[in-house]
Parts: sequence; C-alpha cells; structure tokens
Amino acid sequence: MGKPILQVSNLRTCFQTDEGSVKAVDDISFSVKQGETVCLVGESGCGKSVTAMSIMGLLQGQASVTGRMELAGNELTTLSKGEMRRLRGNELAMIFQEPMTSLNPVLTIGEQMIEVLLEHKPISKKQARMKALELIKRVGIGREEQVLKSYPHQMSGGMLQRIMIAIALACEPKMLIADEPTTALDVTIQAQILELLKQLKDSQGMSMLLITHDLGVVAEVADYVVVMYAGKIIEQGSVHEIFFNPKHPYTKGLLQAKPVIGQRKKKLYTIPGQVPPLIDLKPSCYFADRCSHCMDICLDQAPSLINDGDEEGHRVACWLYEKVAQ
Amino acid sequence: MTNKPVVMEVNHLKKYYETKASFFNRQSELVKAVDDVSFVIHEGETFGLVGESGSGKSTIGKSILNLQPLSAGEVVYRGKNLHRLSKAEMRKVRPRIQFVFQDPFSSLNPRLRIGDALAEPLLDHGLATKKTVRQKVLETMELCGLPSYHVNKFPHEFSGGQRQRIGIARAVIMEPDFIVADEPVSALDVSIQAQIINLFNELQEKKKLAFLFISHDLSVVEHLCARIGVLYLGTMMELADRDRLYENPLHPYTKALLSALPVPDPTHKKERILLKGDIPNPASPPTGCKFHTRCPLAKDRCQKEVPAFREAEQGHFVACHFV
Amino acid sequence: MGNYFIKRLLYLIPTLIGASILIFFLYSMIPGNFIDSDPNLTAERKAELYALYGFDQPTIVRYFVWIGNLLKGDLGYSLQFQRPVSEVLGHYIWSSFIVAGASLILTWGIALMVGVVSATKQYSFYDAAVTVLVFAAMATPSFFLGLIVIKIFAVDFGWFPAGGMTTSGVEYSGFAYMKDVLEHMILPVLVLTMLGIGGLTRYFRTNMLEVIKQDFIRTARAKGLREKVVVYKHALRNALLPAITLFAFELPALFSGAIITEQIFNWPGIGAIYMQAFSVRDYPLLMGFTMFIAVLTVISNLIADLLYGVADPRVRVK
Amino acid sequence: MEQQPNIRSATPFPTGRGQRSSLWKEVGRRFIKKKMALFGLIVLIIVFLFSFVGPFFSPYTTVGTNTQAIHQAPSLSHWVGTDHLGRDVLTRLMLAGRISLTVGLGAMALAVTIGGILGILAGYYRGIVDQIIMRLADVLMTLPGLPLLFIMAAVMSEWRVPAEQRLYIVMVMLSLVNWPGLARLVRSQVLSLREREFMQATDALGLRDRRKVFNHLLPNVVPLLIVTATLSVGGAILSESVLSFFGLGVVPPTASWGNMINTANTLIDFTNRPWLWVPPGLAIFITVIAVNLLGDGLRDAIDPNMKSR
Amino acid sequence: NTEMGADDSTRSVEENGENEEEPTVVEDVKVKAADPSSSPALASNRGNTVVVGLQEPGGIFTPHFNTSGYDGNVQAVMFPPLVDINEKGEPFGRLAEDWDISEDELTYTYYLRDDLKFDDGSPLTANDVAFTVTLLFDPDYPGTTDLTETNLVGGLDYKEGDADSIAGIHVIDDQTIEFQLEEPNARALTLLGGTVLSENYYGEKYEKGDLDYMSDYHLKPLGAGPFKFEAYHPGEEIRFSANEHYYNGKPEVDTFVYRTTEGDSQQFFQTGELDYSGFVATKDNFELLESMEFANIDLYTSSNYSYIAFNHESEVFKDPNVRIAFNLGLDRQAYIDARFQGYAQLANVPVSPISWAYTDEIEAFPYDPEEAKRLLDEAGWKEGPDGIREKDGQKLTVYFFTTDGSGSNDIFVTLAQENYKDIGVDFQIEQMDFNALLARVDNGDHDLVSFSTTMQPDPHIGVQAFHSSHTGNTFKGYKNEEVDRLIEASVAVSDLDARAEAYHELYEKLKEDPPIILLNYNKSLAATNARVEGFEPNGFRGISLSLENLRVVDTP
Ligand SMILES: Nc1ncnc2c1ncn2[C@@H]1O[C@H](COP(=O)(O)OP(=O)(O)OP(=O)(O)O)[C@@H](O)[C@H]1O
Ligand SMILES: Nc1ncnc2c1ncn2[C@@H]1O[C@H](COP(=O)(O)OP(=O)(O)OP(=O)(O)O)[C@@H](O)[C@H]1O
Ligand SMILES: [Mg+2]
Ligand SMILES: [Mg+2]
Repeated sequence: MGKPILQVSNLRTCFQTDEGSVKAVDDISFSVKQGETVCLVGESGCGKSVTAMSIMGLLQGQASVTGRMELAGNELTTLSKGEMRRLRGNELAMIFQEPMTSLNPVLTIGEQMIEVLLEHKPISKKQARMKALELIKRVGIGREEQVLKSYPHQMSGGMLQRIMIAIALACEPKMLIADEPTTALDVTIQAQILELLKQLKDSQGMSMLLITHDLGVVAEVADYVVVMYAGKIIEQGSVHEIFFNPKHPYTKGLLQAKPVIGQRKKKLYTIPGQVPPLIDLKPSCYFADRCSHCMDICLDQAPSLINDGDEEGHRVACWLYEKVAQ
Repeated sequence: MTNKPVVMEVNHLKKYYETKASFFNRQSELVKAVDDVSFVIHEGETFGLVGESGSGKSTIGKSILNLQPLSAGEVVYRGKNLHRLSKAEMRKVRPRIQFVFQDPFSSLNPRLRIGDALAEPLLDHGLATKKTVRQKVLETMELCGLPSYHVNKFPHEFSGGQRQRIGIARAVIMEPDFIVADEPVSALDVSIQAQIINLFNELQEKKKLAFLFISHDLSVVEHLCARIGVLYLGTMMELADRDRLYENPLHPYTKALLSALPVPDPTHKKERILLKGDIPNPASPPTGCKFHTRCPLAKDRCQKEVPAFREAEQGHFVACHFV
Repeated sequence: MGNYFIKRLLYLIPTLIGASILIFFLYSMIPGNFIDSDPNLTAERKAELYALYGFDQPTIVRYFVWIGNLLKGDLGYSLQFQRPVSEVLGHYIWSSFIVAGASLILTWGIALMVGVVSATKQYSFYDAAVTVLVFAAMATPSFFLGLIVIKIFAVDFGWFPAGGMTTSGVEYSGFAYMKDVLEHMILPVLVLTMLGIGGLTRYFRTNMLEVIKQDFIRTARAKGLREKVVVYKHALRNALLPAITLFAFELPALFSGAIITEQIFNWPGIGAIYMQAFSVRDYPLLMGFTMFIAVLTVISNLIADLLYGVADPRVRVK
Repeated sequence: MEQQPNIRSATPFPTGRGQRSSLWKEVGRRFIKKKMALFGLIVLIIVFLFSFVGPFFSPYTTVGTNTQAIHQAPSLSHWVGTDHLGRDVLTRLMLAGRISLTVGLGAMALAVTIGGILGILAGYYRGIVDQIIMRLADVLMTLPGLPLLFIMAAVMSEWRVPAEQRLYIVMVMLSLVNWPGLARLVRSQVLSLREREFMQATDALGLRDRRKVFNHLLPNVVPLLIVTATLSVGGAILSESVLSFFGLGVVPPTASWGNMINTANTLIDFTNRPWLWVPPGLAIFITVIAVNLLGDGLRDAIDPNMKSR
Repeated sequence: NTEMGADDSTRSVEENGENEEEPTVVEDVKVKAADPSSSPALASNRGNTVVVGLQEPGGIFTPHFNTSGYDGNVQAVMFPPLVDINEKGEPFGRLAEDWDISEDELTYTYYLRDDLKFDDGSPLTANDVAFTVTLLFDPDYPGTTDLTETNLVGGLDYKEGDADSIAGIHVIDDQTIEFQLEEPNARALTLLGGTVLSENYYGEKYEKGDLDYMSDYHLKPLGAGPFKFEAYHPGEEIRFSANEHYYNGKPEVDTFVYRTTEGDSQQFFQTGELDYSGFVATKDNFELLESMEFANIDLYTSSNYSYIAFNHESEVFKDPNVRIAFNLGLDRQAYIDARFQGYAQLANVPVSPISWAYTDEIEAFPYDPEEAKRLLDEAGWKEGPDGIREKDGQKLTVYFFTTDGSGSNDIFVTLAQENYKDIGVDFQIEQMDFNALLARVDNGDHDLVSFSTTMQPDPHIGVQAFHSSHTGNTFKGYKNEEVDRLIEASVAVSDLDARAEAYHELYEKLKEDPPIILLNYNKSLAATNARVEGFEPNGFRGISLSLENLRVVDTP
C-alpha cells in the first residue's frame, strides 16, 4: 500500500435545522492510501453519507463543513468553486446510494455519460461516445448501443447501479467514493459488482472509500475499516483487526448480531436501544446508554480515539481502553 | 412430514400485471409477477419465501391475503376460499390473517398516533371496548418490545426497527393465527435485524402462529424458517426443508444464491458461483426455464422446455432438468 | 396509439354533450332575450318577432335544433351582427389571440426566469423582491391595473397608444401596419402578463425548488458539471415537465379573450364582443362561442395528456 | 347519531400533558419559526381587527351620506377623505373589509369543502362515482369562468334574493366556479394516497370504509387543502371585485373593497382623488400577501417532508 | 377654490322642506379652446380626416334593420331622411324640399329635391321612397321601425293580407309622393318621411314575404348622405369618404371615421386619437376638458331624461296618492346635485326643456317627506314597529330595478334608500343588466324601475306609453281616461302650437295621477379638438346634422 491519497482531518459537518444544529459528522479523521479500499461502516443515520458528501464538496449552502481534506496533495477546502468542480467527476468520483433517483429521468443514459467526459476531457463527442460504449461494456452490461439510447426508467436497478459506476469511472478517478453501491441489489448482482470494483482497484490502482452497513461486504472487499457511530469514529483498523479483534462494544455488538449461515442460534445477539438523535448532544460517549459496560465517565465525557497499541492503525474511542492505555 | 393441520393452502396462484409498454404503444405488456405457484403452510410453522428483488414475493403475500385480485388459482384458508368470500365474510376473516408490510414507514398513516393505529382495528372489529383497548394495546406493545411510553408518538418519531415492530404489533394485536411478514428485516441494519428475528421466534413459540416469511436474505431465513421456497421471476424453483436446502441445494439458482452470500469473515475466501447477465425483464421472461439465461448449466433444452416442478427427494421439490 | 386515441376521443363525447346541455340551459335561464332589448316595441310586434326568431318554442325543442345544427358544423346565425356566428368569431378571435399569445409567451418567459433564479438563489434579496412583486401583481384587480397603465404610459408619458388596435384616420399597410398594431398591443399585453404572471411564477419557483433538491441534481454536480448546465439542462427540463399540462390548459384561454382587459383597452377582441353579445342576448353567438371554448378545453386536455406522454419518457398512463 | 366518524372519539390515548410533542404542536412550533409566515398571520389578524372591530371606534355611521362633504381630501376629521357621497372612506374601508374577508374566506371554505369532499369520493370509490363527479367537473371546467358567473348572477337576481344574502350568493358562485379544479387536485392526491401502503394496510385490517375515509384519507389531504385554500382566498377577494366591476357583486350601498375601487374607475378620480382607490387597493394587496405568506408557511410547517430520522 | 364653488352650488334642504332657494343649474355654454396649438401631435398630423368616437355598432348599416342604436349613428352619416328635425325639435326638409298636409290631415305629399343622387351616382326618386315604406310593411320585416302607427291606408292589408302593394302610396312623379292615411297622425310626417333605400339596389331581389337576402347588404350600404361608406373594421373603426353627390355639396372633409370606443373615452380624446367625443356631463369632466387647452367644449341640453316607473299592476301603486307620496318622499334635487353637480336639471314634465312642448308652468314635486308620510298614512300604510310601514300585515317593501348601481353610479340607490327609509319605506335594490331588467319588468317582477329615455325627436314618444291602449309592458295597468284622451289629442293635429297646448294639459293631468317619478333632464358634454370646426351637436340629433359642415383648420 502506498501513500495516503485522501487525508481527512477533523472533519465536522453541521446542519442548521429548525429543531437545532445537527452534528451529522463530528470531528473525524482518517486516510485512504493509494490502491486501498477503506470501508466506512455503522448503523443507519450515523453520518456515512454525509462524510462522503462533505469530501465531495456537495453540501455547500446546506451545511457548515470544517476541517481539512487533502486529495493527492490538494487541500480541498481551499479550492475555488471552479477548481473543485473540475476535480469532481474527474479525479474524485462518487457513486450514490440510490441509483434509481440519482440519474436524470428525462435524459438518456448516453447523454448523461457523455457529458461528464466532454466536461473533463479534451475529446470530441464521437470519442466520448466510443468511450461511453466501452465503459458500459466494462461494467458488464451488454447491448451497449441500445443502453446508450435508453432512459433510466427502462433499466433495472442493477443496471442503473452499474451505469452510475460507469459514470463515476468515466474519467478514471484516482479516488472513488462508493456509497452503499449494492444495498438495493440482489446478492448475485452484488457479487458481480464487487468483483468489478476489485478488478478496477487492481488494474488502475484506484483507491476507494466504500460505505456500507453489510458486514459481509466489508469482509469481502475492505483493506481497512472505519466504524462510525452517531457522527463519530469509534473504531478503526485493518479488516482483520476489526473482525477478529474488535474492541468497541458497539463493533462487537454489530459483529455478533449478524446471523451467519450454518451458525444458527436460539436467539440472536442484539444491541439494545437506538442511535441518539444528533441534535444538541451533550458531551458523553454517545453509545453509553446502549452499552453494557457503561461507566460513570462515559455519561459525561466523550472518549477520544486512541491508538490501542496492539497494531499499527487500530484505534478505538472507548473509556474501557482509555483506562488500559493509562 | 408434519401432521399439523394446514392453515393456508395456495394452489396454482397466478398474478399478472398489465402495464403499458410505452405511451403510444397501447399493446399492454403482461408482467407475470407470479406464475403458477403452489405451497401449503401448517399451523405453527414458518414458511420462508426467498428470491431476489422483483421475483414476486410481495405479490404472493398480498394475493394470499386478498389485498389484490388474483389472475388465477385459489387460496384456501382453513377451508375457505378467500377470493370467493363476500365483503362481509371477508371482513370477519380479516382479523385472523394479518400482514406485516415490507416498508413499515409507508404502511403507517403518518398522521395517526401509534396507540390509535393499534387500537383502531380492535375497535372497528369489536374485539375490544374503549375501556379494555388501552390495556390490550399496551400489552401488545410490551410484547413486541415497545415500551408503553411510545403510545402517543407519531410514526416519524420512531426508528426504522421500532417502526417495524409497530407493524408487527399491529398484526399481532388482532390475535391472528396466520401472518404474512413481507421482508420485515431487509431494510434494516444488523442490530435491528437481530431484534426482529428474535421477536418472531418468541411470538411463534408463545402464540403458535403460522408465518409466511418473505425475505431475500438467506442467512435470516435460515434462522427462522422450517421450510423454504426459492422464487425466481415469479416461479418456484425449489422448495424444501431448511436443512435440506442449505446442506444440499439442488437448483443452480439456489446454489448461486448461497454462494454469493457475503460472509462476514475476511479470511473466508470461498468459491463463488458468479452468475452472468442481468435479471430478465419480467414482462418478457425467457422461454423454457426462466433461469436459463443466467444458468451456468444451461443447455439447449432449457431454452425450449419448461422444467417440471417435481419432488426430487422426499419433501424436496425442484424445477430443473438436470436434477 | 390509434386505439387509445380513439378511446380518448370517445370519452370526449359525454363531456361535450354534458357541456352543450349545460351551456344551452344555463343561457336559457338568463332573463331577457334579444328582442326584449328594445323597450319601444309594442307587444304585437314583439310577438311577431318572437315567432320570426323561433323564441316561442319550448326550450327542449330549441336545444335539439341548436345541437342538430352544431353537429352539422353550423354554429348558428348571430342576431346582433346578422352574420354567421363562425364568421363573427373568426374575425374577433384572432385579435384576441395575438394579444393573449404575446402575453402567454412573455408570462412563461418571465415565470421561467424567475423560477430559475429563485431556485438558484432561494431566500436571497432578489427572491424576496420578486415574490413581493408577484404578489402585488396577483393582488391588483385587472381593471385597475389597466387604468394605472393607461394613465402612466399613454396619457402622462404618451409612449404608447391608449387603446384600440390601430391608429384611426390613417391607412397603414404592410410593415407600417404591423408596427402600428404592435404599438397598440404593448399595454394590453403588459397588463395581461402582469395578471397572469403571479400564479405561474409561484408554480415554477416551487417546481424548480422541488427539482433542485432531487438526487440527480446532486449527481450532476458530483460529475463536476458547470452550474449552468446543472440548472438549465438537468433541473429546468424536469421542472418544465409538469408545466406542459398547464401550458395545454392555457390553449383555450388564447382564444377566449380577456373580457376586462379588452374592454379597458378597446381591443377589438372576442372578450369585448362577448360582453356586447351578452348585453343584447345574442344567444347564438354566446352559445356558439362558449361551445367553441368548451371544445377547445376538452381538446387541449387531451393534448396535454398526449404531450406529457411525449415529453416525459417515464410516463405510462395506466 | 350512534357512530359519528369522529377522529377524536377513537382516541383512547389522550395526549399527555407536555413532553410528548403532538403533530399539531410541532406544526405550530415549526410555523412560529417561519418569520414570514408569522408576519403574514399577524398582518391578517390586524386586518381582521381593523374590519370587524375598527368600525366601533369610528365616529361615522355605516351609511352616513353627507352630500355637503363629497370628495374631500384626507383631513383630521376624515383621515382618508370622503367619497362621492360624502361618506368617510376609512369607515367604509373597515366595513368593506367585513364583506371582502367574509367573501374571501367563505368562498374558499365552500370551494374547499365541495372540492375536497367530491375529490375524495371520486378518488376513493373510483368507478362510476368517479366518472360522474369528474365528468361534471370537466363540464364545469369547459365553461369559461366569468361568463358562468354572469349567467348565475343573472339567474340568482331573478330569484329575488334579499340584499343581505347577496353576499352569500357571491360566495356560492365563486366556489361553484372553483371547486372542479380543487376536486381534481384532491382526487389525484387521493388516487396516489390510495396506492400508498398505509391505505393497503387498512384493507389488511378490514376497516370500514367510513373509517378509511375519515381517519386515514382525510387527514392526509388536509395539508393540500390548506395550501390551496389560502391561495384561493386572495383569488376570491379579487373575483368579488371583478364581479362588482360588472355590477354583479354585493349590492350598493354595501361596500366591498372591490366595489370601493370601482367608484374610482375614471381617470379623473384616479388622478385627482387617490384616497378613493389607494386604501382599498392596499387593503386587498396586504390581505392577499398576508394570506399567501401564511399559506406558504403552513405548507412548510405541515409538510416537514416527514423525515424519517 | 373650485371645491368651495361646488359647495355653493349644492343646495341644502331645511328640515321643513319649504325654505327652498332656486337650484343652481349650469347654463349651456360653448367654451373656446384656450390654446389650440397644444393639440397632441397625433391629432394635428391627421390631415383632412376627422375621427369621432362611437360605441361598437352591430355592423348592420341598412336603415330600419339595425338592432343597435350605434348602427343608427352610422346610418345617420349616410342616410338623410326626407324630413329631419332641427335643434328645437321642429321639422325641416332634407331630401324633401317641401311637403303638404291636406286640410283633413289625411294626405301627406312630399316634394323631393331635384337631382337627388345616391352616393354611387344613381338617381334617388319617389319610387325609392315608396319601396322603402313598402318594405317596412313587409310581413317578414324583422326590424323595429313600426309604421302601423301612421295609419297608412292599405298598410295592414299588405302586412297581414295578400295585397301585393300598399294602396295608400301614390307616386305622383319622380319628385312627388303622396301618402293616404286612415286617421290623422301628427307623427306621420317624420315617420313616412324617413330615410330612403334605393329600390334598384336593395330591392333588386325583393319579393314580398322574404327579406333574408337583405343581410347581404348590411355591410354594403348605399346612401345619399354627406359621406359614403368606405370600410368597416369591426371593433376598430368605420370609415367614410366625402360624397360628391350629396345634395348640399361635397363636404370639405375628405374622410370621416367613427372609431370604436367602449366606456370612458377620455384618454382617447386626451391623446388626440379622437377629434370629437361625448362625455358624461359632470363637473369633473368639464374641469378636465377645460384643462385640456386644445378642446372646444360644448355643453348642451339633451332631449332625453331619466325617470323611475312604477309597476302599475302592483296593488301598492294602484292608489295615485301613494305614487305622489313616492314622488314627494324622494329628495331628487339632492341626488341631482350630488351626482351631476349642476350639470343636470330637475325634470318637471316628461319632455325636455329644449322641446317646443316644454313648459315651466307646471312645478316639479317638491321634496316634502312630511306630506309624503301623511299621504301614506291616509292610504292605510301605517308605521310598523321597525319603522317600516305596513298595511294588512304586509310590509311596504319595494323592489327597485336598476342597471347602474355599481361604481360611482350608486349615488341614486344610496340616497333613495335613505330618503325612503325616512318615510317608512323599505327600498330594496336589484341591480342587473339592461336586458334582464326589461325582461323582468315585462314579467312585472318589479315595483320601481329606473329608465333613461333615448333622444326624443317628438314629445309623443315620451307619453305614448301612458295610453291605456298601449300594450308596451312598462306601464301595463296604468289607466286614466282623461290621460288617454289628451294623448290622442296631442297627435290628432299637426300644428305644433296646437299640439303644445294639448301636451301642457296632459302634463297637468299626469301630475295628479303620476305614472312615473321624473328625475332629471340630462345635459351632454362634448369636446372638439380645436383643429376641427363645424361640430354643432344638438339635443335631438347629436352631431349628424353638422357633419356636412365639418372643416379642418390648421391650428395656429
Ligand atoms: N440536509 C440535511 N439536513 C439535516 N440533517 C441531515 C441532512 N442530511 C443528513 N442529515 C442527518 O445527518 C445524519 C447522517 O446522515 P447520513 O445520510 O450520513 O447517514 P448514513 O450513515 O448515510 O445512513 P444510511 O445508512 O441510512 O444511508 C442523519 O441523522 C440525517 O438525519
Ligand atoms: N402494481 C403493479 N403493477 C405492475 N407490476 C407490478 C406491480 N406490483 C409489482 N409488479 C411487478 O411484479 C413483479 C414482482 O413484484 P414484487 O413486489 O412481488 O417483488 P418482490 O419479490 O416483493 O421484490 P422486493 O424484494 O423488491 O420486494 C415485479 O417485476 C414488479 O415490477
Ligand atoms: Mg447513507
Ligand atoms: Mg417485496
């Protein structure tokens, strides 16, 4: 694994709503190395998509985004609008969660693919078209000529998801952010797509930030895992460490809760309670009221993300380990 | 296998949707959402229905409970053909057979408090009086893991998992003996998923309910169901006991499904059957065996001949030429 | 296509029959008729004239006579103009049409612009200012707006003619004639535009704000497209879709004339004629015109549906 | 009167004191946050007070013609001058407000009721009911609005309606013209609501039709109705003034804002006596803006996008 | 200060209603333009063309066939009658150089001018006159000119029988025509001596009993007036050009245009689109015109007047005293002052003060609420608990029908309601359009109805409907034998002095048994752009008589 291509430090994203300020992402830092796949996991609503959107700079006007985000040496927050725009879709691409609604319903697939190429690459329309055809083939959809002329509603969810991928890959980005690219899909199609992403990573040295809540998927593709809970990173480490040596009670809970074929239990493990609302949180460990190891300190002080020492890069934010470290 | 009485019998169920292909093309397309499916469910049994998105699972569930008309076939609930009942008779049967919707949020009226949503059917059917209903609602909520202080909240104030439990509570409160649970967990993340699976297990034990459990997640189904049917493009491909199906899947599609299931274990590098191609358009399904376009074993014969749905082993049915 | 079209056309029949019945009987309920408008007639003369015009027959009989003629394509004979109704309509409708048409184009153009800007600059000063202006236009009675405009632009500044369609006393032709008509059009068009703009602007603004929130707009931005492309290519097209229906609804309005505005500006349009025909109870003209508008309305509803289907690739009418 | 379809009667869970936020309380809270909407509400309240309470503070009587004091410019005794019959314009403005506001709100309420009920029925029962209602709406919609009003005005006046009731007839006429559009809107909303799963859920529970319509459909159409309603109030006030323009509205000497502006319908009054038309014009303008701001705010407050988390 | 001036002219009525001072009525005047050069360029550049405003006509330019009065204005440009009337309402010859009425007043002989020509150059002869009169007796004639009143011998035989010509018409020679009447009728002179249609042109396809073909000619009039028809642009203008064949010589103005204007035409005159325009006679308008310095102003009294008719079939109004009470109980002067500010005059008799039949010896009813109350009491209408009078349990509620209650025209209804309330009458206002009003008056739905007459070339028009044999519906139920006799007497002779005397007697009688509440004589206000000379509007014929004298002068 090479140098970090994406370095996120102290990212905070706040939404001002009528009810109050929503800290969707609260001071998180992580990095993605060249050719590496980092998985961002966590319960629904914990801020995964917002993290991705913040990196893409798509929250302007809606949220306050602070912190530093460095992409291949460029500090994203200091770029002008125009520079950021030129970067987006070109070196930094994203696949969105919902393929059905993420494509413009009144434009053909072709138009939507070609326009991104024309925008970023100095090529003619004809060349762009050729390139689009090639991309469609690459993501494993046949009949590429026909697909190019179709409208989004004429495609199935799986096809659309792959078209989204094709669009994201059109300009051969250095960094791909994929937000739950397979949630809507059948396992057999999911397998196809994961395979494709893996190939790309290998052939182009592309780095990837993959967001998912499916631990099975994580196990399959991730090199490194970042676990989020209520806007904060609570644990991060290599995929091995997370699966075989989880530290945070939440991570442990997640892994335990997952039913696994061939390991039937009478009663599945569950994490009691639910994610707290992200509005006006007091300083505390946000997991405290669901945690079986909750201590007094957990209720009035937020733990910081510390290196647990075991292995390079495995960090956890939990008072249990804070003590150990001390 | 079981000698428990049959609760629900589904015979040659067909449901075709008519859709217009394009605006100017008035020749409507026929989407064969469910194409000749039969199975029975016994008292106290959980029957699992798996199959990828769009394979017709919800359609089967809704058709069974007479929430939409059938194209052909019959559904017999304890000797009554549900689709032949009059409106009044049907209303009498309703409380006995309940449905848990796939999407809990959209199946709850956003402007009705949960307490009212649960109390309403009881009052409407005269199953409780205004005095007793409160007690009953609170009990049921407790049973489904919803603390009583939620009773005055609106649906949007709940988390997805809680909402799913509200949906279940609404079905359970009528004290039915048969519930169709339509993908009650697939939209949720693991920890909530686990809560609901546990709840179902408990209910079944306590109340001897029969379930039709719909899901596309094989690992969940394995935890819950005694018998499982595998659906592909509206047709039953395989039907067997849980253990048989998981240990000895016969149909290539079932095999692919099981192998494609990601396993939460980074060291586990297993052989995976990668299927080619896409799910065909249900409006123009492939001829012959519907799976042949993606089947690794497909031969010419599969294109032409529809394989019979036959009993390959005792209690293990499959529709494939090569088994 | 053909089949469907025929089915839709068949659907129009009961609507039109209903409309014709309603139109006929409503008009026949109005007190007064053409002959009564002369107070100096003696009763005998009146009776003679009643018989002459067929007013002495029962309403039902007259309805069937009327509808029978309609089916033959005969709109009737105007009592007041002593000419076929179709001829009278044919003359006045076009002058109404050019004003309504021009104002339609303007209204839509401006509403579109406002929609776009509001969407891109929601809650800005500009947005607020436009909103207030639009409400002001919505809140002004049409006759009043007409007066204001005449006073300011015609009488005080003398920039535009105060009314009419041409300058009288001069015989222009060709280009000069067009220029003359154009000058006379400006004020009525201005008033009609101001009147029409309110609702439409609100509509476009809402539509645009709705569309701009959609996921595919986010995608377009993520693709690094220029803001202009995002707004005009991706957002606007979608925002326009539901407006197509609205546009088709405006079609009959193009021909139905603006009664008040035309009256105030002396515009020789169908609206003014309608009023006049009403005051002398020229029923053939009134009913012919109303029926014509009814047919137009029904047809444009149909067109709206068809257009929508053409414009939106997703539409599948159930 | 045994089983009234009453939404509240089915509530064995009276909302507890405080803590738990009810939907409407939340709507209220959101509403208050919208400054523009709140502003609209306050202005509207002022307009109402002005019209309904104001006249009690006026030294001038309701009719009070005074042919010696016609067309006086604003002065200390007549704050906004007098009209062509020497009546105090301010007092008339207040009294006219009663009429215009009543017509505006009344026509809106009627149109919303008729359109709402027929729209729901058409959408819910579909089939023949739908056909009948919608064809009727179609037919009414094919008739151009103004002529229809004319015709109805003429007919109604033949039925010798007392002057005090004219007002209500204007309301009825306006709502008759407006309901078809509204019914269409509601119907399409109901058609889509019907397909929503929570309506299917009521099927699964075997609820009675009445309960489905009143407890489930109606509350979900209410936001749409509120918005259209507030939008149409302004329209109705204006339409009344248009009717007045053609002498079809309320009968003089009763004043409405519309017919007050009409008294200044010559260029001379327009130029020389702005106090005749500016006040009623402004009153309509302010009311329309206030009502629309209110409508916008209510829509936003009621439709919080129903965010799930 | 002009506002003060208005106050001076407004009369106040003391409580007792006796202490009356003479109301100030503005005199008819002509005001010369103060600065003709300030005329808007639009007008000054128009050249030898005169533009006059007119409400949209119906487009039926054949005399006697029109349905709209505005068509009549158009026709008046092209179709002079044999005998017209002057500004005093007296007859004078136009196409007819002279006429004779026999001693027994049963024979009317008209002598046409020599060399009369239609505007296409074809000759106009007595045959054309005969044709026109015959046409008006045709059974299929759909228009509103009713000649039966003239008692022409053979007229009814032609109309209702199968006579193929009218016996009473004798064409003596090309220039002379004689009509035989069965009974004398003073109105025959102008009725028979009306406008003339060319037999060659309009009569080409004529066959008795079928006039459908006439509609082909409505937009192609052939007349003999000072101007001939050029073009009609519906909704815009009607254009005429000077007629070289006009008997009085070709007019100086080349082109005459009637331009369509609806309602308020002030802006058109002010911007110079119109050279001549009529205005409602009010103080406001007069002052406005004064401020336009290029305007020659002409304020004159019209031959029409306004009144309120009773429903004589209603039980309430059977008693003449009740009708008198309604006259007394209405402060008409206050109304006229408020509404017209001196630009109208209280009417005392049903004929205009400009007519030869007018007299000021008969006094108008004064405003006397006390006397009105007394009369009502006498008639059995006693005050009820709510202040409204009652009789036999029935309230004294009267429905008043009017066309103009909207806008600034609400002055009358507002004041009348107040006045009548004072004497215990509940006065309900019903406002509707004119046509509906007529239809409902026909049905007798009303109690009171407001009317304004058209211009009245003959005083008979104002009173004929009071005759019990008159079957028009407005005065159905009004019957007074004395009145009947006097009406008959007023048309039995053609001598104007004799007729005037008969009318005075009639008016006296009418005051005792009033069929109507007279309101006011109207004034007309006209303005001419100073660049045009020759407009002499009069109260009987408007501008039609002066058209031939128009002249465009260069404004200095
Ligand atoms: N525009 C916004 N305004 C206010 N709050 C927002 C907005 N967008 C997101 N949020 C809030 O931010 C939090 C994080 O949302 P996010 O979409 O990142 O969750 P997620 O981890 O992607 O969940 P999922 O797995 O469901 O996609 C949520 O609580 C959400 O309600
Ligand atoms: N109302 C409808 N009209 C037309 N086609 C329909 C309708 N409802 C379902 N279908 C089609 O029928 C097929 C089966 O749908 P169904 O909802 O039963 O699938 P499912 O197995 O429940 O899928 P999922 O896992 O996504 O819920 C799909 O192809 C779907 O597009
Ligand atoms: Mg997300
Ligand atoms: Mg489903």
